[in-house]
Amino acid sequence: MRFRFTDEQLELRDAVRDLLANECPASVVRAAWEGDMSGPDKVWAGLCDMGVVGLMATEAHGGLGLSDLDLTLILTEVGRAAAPGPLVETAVVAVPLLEKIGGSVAETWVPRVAQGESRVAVGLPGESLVLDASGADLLLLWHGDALHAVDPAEVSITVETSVDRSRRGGRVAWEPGPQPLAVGEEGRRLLDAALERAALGTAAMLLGLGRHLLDVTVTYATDRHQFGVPIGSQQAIKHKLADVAVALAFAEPLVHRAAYSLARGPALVDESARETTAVHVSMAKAAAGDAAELAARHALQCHGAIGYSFEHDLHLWMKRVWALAAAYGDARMHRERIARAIL
Amino acid sequence: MRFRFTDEQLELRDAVRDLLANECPASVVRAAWEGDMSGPDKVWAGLCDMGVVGLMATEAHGGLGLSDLDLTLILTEVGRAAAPGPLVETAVVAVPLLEKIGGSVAETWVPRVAQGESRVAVGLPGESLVLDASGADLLLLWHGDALHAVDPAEVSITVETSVDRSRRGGRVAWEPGPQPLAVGEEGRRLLDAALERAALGTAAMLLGLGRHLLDVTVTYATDRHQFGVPIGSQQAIKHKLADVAVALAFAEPLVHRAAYSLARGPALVDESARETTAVHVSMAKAAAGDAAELAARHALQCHGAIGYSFEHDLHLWMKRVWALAAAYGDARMHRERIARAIL
Amino acid sequence: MDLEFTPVETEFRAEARAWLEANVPGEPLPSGDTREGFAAHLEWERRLFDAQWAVVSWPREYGGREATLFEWLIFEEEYYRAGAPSRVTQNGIFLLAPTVFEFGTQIQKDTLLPRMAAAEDLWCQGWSEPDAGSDLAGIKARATKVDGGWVLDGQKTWTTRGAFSTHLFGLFRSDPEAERHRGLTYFLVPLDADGVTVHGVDRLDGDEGFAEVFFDAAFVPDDAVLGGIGDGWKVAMSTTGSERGLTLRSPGRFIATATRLVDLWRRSGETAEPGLRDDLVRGWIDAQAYRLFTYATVSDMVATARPMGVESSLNKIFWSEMDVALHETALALLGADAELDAGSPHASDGGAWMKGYQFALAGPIYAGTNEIQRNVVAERVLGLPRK
Amino acid sequence: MDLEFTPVETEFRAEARAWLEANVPGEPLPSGDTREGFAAHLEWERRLFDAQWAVVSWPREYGGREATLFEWLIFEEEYYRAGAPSRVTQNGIFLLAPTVFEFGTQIQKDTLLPRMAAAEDLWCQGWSEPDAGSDLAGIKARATKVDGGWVLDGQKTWTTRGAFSTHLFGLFRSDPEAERHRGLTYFLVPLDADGVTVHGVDRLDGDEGFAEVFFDAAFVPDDAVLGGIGDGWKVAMSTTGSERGLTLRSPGRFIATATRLVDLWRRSGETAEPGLRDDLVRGWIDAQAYRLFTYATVSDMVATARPMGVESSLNKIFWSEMDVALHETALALLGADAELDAGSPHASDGGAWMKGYQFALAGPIYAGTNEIQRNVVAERVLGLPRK
Repeated sequence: MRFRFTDEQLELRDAVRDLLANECPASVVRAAWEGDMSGPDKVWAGLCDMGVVGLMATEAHGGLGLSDLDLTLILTEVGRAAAPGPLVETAVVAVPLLEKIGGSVAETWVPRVAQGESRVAVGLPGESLVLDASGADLLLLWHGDALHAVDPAEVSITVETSVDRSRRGGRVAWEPGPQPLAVGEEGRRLLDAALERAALGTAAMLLGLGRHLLDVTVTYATDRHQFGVPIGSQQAIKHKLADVAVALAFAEPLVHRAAYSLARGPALVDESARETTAVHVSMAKAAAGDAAELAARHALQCHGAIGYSFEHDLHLWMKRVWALAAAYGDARMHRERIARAIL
Repeated sequence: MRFRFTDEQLELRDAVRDLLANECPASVVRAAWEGDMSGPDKVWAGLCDMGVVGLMATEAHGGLGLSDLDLTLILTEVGRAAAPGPLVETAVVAVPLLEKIGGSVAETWVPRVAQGESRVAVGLPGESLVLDASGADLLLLWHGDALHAVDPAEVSITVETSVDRSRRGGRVAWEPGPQPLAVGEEGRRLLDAALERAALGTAAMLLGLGRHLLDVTVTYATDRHQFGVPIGSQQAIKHKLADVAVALAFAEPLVHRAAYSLARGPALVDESARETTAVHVSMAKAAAGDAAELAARHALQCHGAIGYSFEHDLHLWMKRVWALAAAYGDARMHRERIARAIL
Repeated sequence: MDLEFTPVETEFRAEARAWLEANVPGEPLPSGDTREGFAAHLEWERRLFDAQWAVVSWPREYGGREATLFEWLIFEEEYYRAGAPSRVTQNGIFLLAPTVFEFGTQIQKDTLLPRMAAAEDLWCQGWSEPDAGSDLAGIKARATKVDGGWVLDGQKTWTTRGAFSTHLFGLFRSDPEAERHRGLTYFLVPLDADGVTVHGVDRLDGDEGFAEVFFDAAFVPDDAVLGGIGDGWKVAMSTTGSERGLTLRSPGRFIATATRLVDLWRRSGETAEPGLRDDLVRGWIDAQAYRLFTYATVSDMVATARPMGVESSLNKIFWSEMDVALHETALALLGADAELDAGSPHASDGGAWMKGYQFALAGPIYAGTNEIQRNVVAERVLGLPRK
Repeated sequence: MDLEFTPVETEFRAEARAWLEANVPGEPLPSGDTREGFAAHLEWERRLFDAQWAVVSWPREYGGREATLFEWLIFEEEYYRAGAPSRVTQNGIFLLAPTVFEFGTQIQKDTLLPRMAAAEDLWCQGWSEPDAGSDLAGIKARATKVDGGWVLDGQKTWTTRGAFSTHLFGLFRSDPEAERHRGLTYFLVPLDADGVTVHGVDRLDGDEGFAEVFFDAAFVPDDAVLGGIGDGWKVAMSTTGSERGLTLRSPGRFIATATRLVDLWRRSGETAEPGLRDDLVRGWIDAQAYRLFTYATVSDMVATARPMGVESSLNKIFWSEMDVALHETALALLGADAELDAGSPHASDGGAWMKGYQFALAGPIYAGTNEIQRNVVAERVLGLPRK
């Protein structure tokens, strides 16, 4: 029993954090809102160079051959920086999906995606939009249980506007072709795995978003004076931020545990033998989503009017939280899924 | 439109408050825990003398011929004093029930109950115990839709122990006799009215319990010093008690509005035309129960260890809250009833 | 107690409903906190005024109907029920006007109120400064007495709709020696005066709803003072009381939101998680409770001829947190689609819930943060010791 | 990361489970916080000790098994899973013993620990005083140096199971000139010493679980001091850390509660309101999260050979509020029957949920109120400024 990351995993995380600290300040996120993707593209290239996008690809396809477990700390860093881009959909969902399908599809696309030469977009049922559908070289789309690789030339996209303008995407209209990549039971299994991975990857991002919101609010509450004292010396502020710290602290191990479960299977046998990987993922997404939403709510309240202005960066993180907490199943949907499993 | 009690109603309330301040200090409640009912009996006699027990009886039967609306402020005072005894079951449920049945049953029992010469116990479906079943001269019991007047000699009582030891009662085993007071549609209507009245009367009591808990906690937090200051000068304490004040303030008009609805019909036509008396009662019970439970929770937390001791009176009020918040439908049950009405 | 509306009240409601049904635009106007939306809202305001619905509770001479408090509540219920446009004049008619009625000279009343009612003058509030938010007594903007008037210097911020307004009411420090609440004076300032610069600031939701207003030796005449010189705090607090209390957030608003939420449930409820049902009913009950609390307060004010009291702080906490909760429930019902903003082809109700959520989040912050309000409730309602 | 238990750990779990299944009383013992219940619990403690399960993590020479931290967690999981009796020795073995291991002399260790493990000495905690609750530094009980020892005067209160214990560990002011945290010394006091009077106090739930302890010129010898003279605060804080953190509320306890709650749902769930389903899952997730948080903490402590850190305050807030929430959900499931107390013929699970609820309500109060803990998290974990 050792519920702790290895030093190598922590070092990779630190390297990603350094990259993002340099390449992805808030101004890059803000520029993406205005459609300037030069910053995010540079970040993406950096992540490709470090092997992050292809982290779960096999070494034969230019990847690192690592797992969800290795990726989870990195996703939290990406969330902390609010870096724009479909990293969950690409590195966590598409790459292992393509690897699982194998054959020429994997050989063609995985190396290019891992190196950042091609972009892939993924449409999962139930989501409000297909992220970065417009710039993709390949679309992975589901039609019932059937997974299709779709040529962007064959779809029409209705652009949707997310409250987080750095999330670009839309609804995709398309006709399923004659040769799906997977159907029936196999297609269903791939879809389930894709949904679990998308939820878990998003949960890991939410942790990082919540951490950032807590950190900047602590700084603001220390600096901002009212009534002759720092507002952060008042219990009302202290206790709100303590609640955020507690929520994040107890969401984190659920995310790490779910990552392990996806990578290696459930393990950790005990009293609660009702546990499955699906339950682990749902616990992680529910807890991380709630914790990040609490962080956003209290961050805004503690900032007051300045946090309510567009010029301040706070809303960039808050809106990402709102979008991601709702994506791939919100907290209630995941708790209901757990209820069906354990009750 | 005038959502305000009359001066007469307020004066009657004040008179009851004075009676209880004199006759029902905490020591009387505590004595009732030990089985000494001399204090509560004296309070009951006083309430009878003031016409409270027979308030809803017709004047012909020695009552005041008044309504739920007139009684609601009084019940809140009884709650504030945590006076033991089945006032809701007697004055709010049994008296109007017997009046509605009329005839010789009403003529026989209502005057004696109103004057305190006889005691009546009421068993409503779904409740955990028939309050004061053992000392009753008459039991009003339901069997399906049928209402029966039952002789205490013909029942066997299994005494139950409430967490609030001043609530004495048990389960009653009995055989329905051949002559129910009401059956079928009429019985059903009487039962519904009895349940609404029991819930609303209990909601009014909960308001008073909550007020008392808030008041004593404000006093304690003002007097108790830690770290060289009154604990009530700390925001953590202030904000908890402010939350209680808000919850009680907004539960109160719901209780008064439901009392009006029971006494005179729904009225107050507006956008929310889905409203019925049942919805009004459920709003009142849900809000008053939640507010009183919040008051109890924060009262204990603000008192700390001293409030956790048996010698301190706080628990007498808290346990009454726990019992009454669960009686005649807890907050969730009532909200679910509203959901069925409005969704 | 009498919960029947009188025949006069019922007639008033019917008249309001009929006019609103005939006149409220079929399509929602663009946001009143954007430039093009503001113009459309101004047009609407003038239509309201022409039909004598702009300021129903005011005297007829200033454009009102001398409506009772209950009639005003009824009008507001009908207004929100009809989905009528938000009032871009509200800072003037709901926050400044009560203060003018209480503290203004006859000349100020006659000059200011009709133009305000007709939306000819558009007022914004100048309370906050960069270092004076929750701690309003930290105001630094100065007023210096000169011959025939005053010279204003300093900065106001978070001024709602300041960029679209013509006038500002605000507090300035007229006695530089005095500290905290003392030595402040309440001024009425035309924004086109020399030395006044207005700089629009975008809000969280992207609308230019805020402004910073800079004063650089701006001259105003003596009659720009409302109330006594140095009495600014007392005068302002009367306005703040009404901001927190009855007038800013009328119950009709939340009854309408709760009703829309029930409609949303009916459209999406089958797929909703069962726990949301309980949340929805909580919010619905809260809206009813808020209405009834207001009715009880108004009944008491009418019966005892008293003004709004400390219940305004209880009120502010309650409505602002209810408003957030109602929108949270709506967004949870929308699930993944919640993120779709106004302008999204598939946004439910045109993205109104996400927009409304962002607006609701301001509630616990402005008009005195809820942390301050809880202090006020604890100290002034409950009597707990001050720090 | 490796979430498989090792063969040694699995074997340890199996051994514990087998012994507990064979030995845990079929009927629950009467409450250990009543006189007759305490005696029955003592018997159980001695059975645990005889089978070497009383203090699994201690050295063998003191009656332990030298279990690793993970084995200790496993033992606790099995202990609660088996529904074994609550530990009336816990204040000694979980709060005092870690301090003795850290600060005690060899003689103190050899004298105190075996008797504590065997439940021959029964220890209670003497922290609180009437005027020193949350503000522990307000301690007034005095220790005056005399020849060969100390004379103790003053009063301790809210001493859990004090009426049934044989010894008390507590803080006394040994330097009357020093203020607040300084000049305190940690003493070990036999309750049968001359001048010591113990007065039992009933708790909220009616059990005599509390005591007041009065010291009237009670003499203790020099070796009754644990740690250095005047170092009492530092020594006590090490104990307080473990009270808040790992040892007092082991995850197995809440996993067991959550499991019982799921069972209760299955028995009553069809009639339960739909919203309760979500509450139940929240509580269940929290229990899992608490276990995993503890596993992560222990993994880190093992890997870096560090002691428990500030996470103990995060821990205390989390478990105490989770415990209340789990019981609230259970009581809501019971509906009107929730009020039926232990001893009621129709009480569900023998009234255990109502009893447990009352016990849970103490959690946010003792071992440093959660208000204090939130200050600690804000200041020491987050670095927010002190008042």
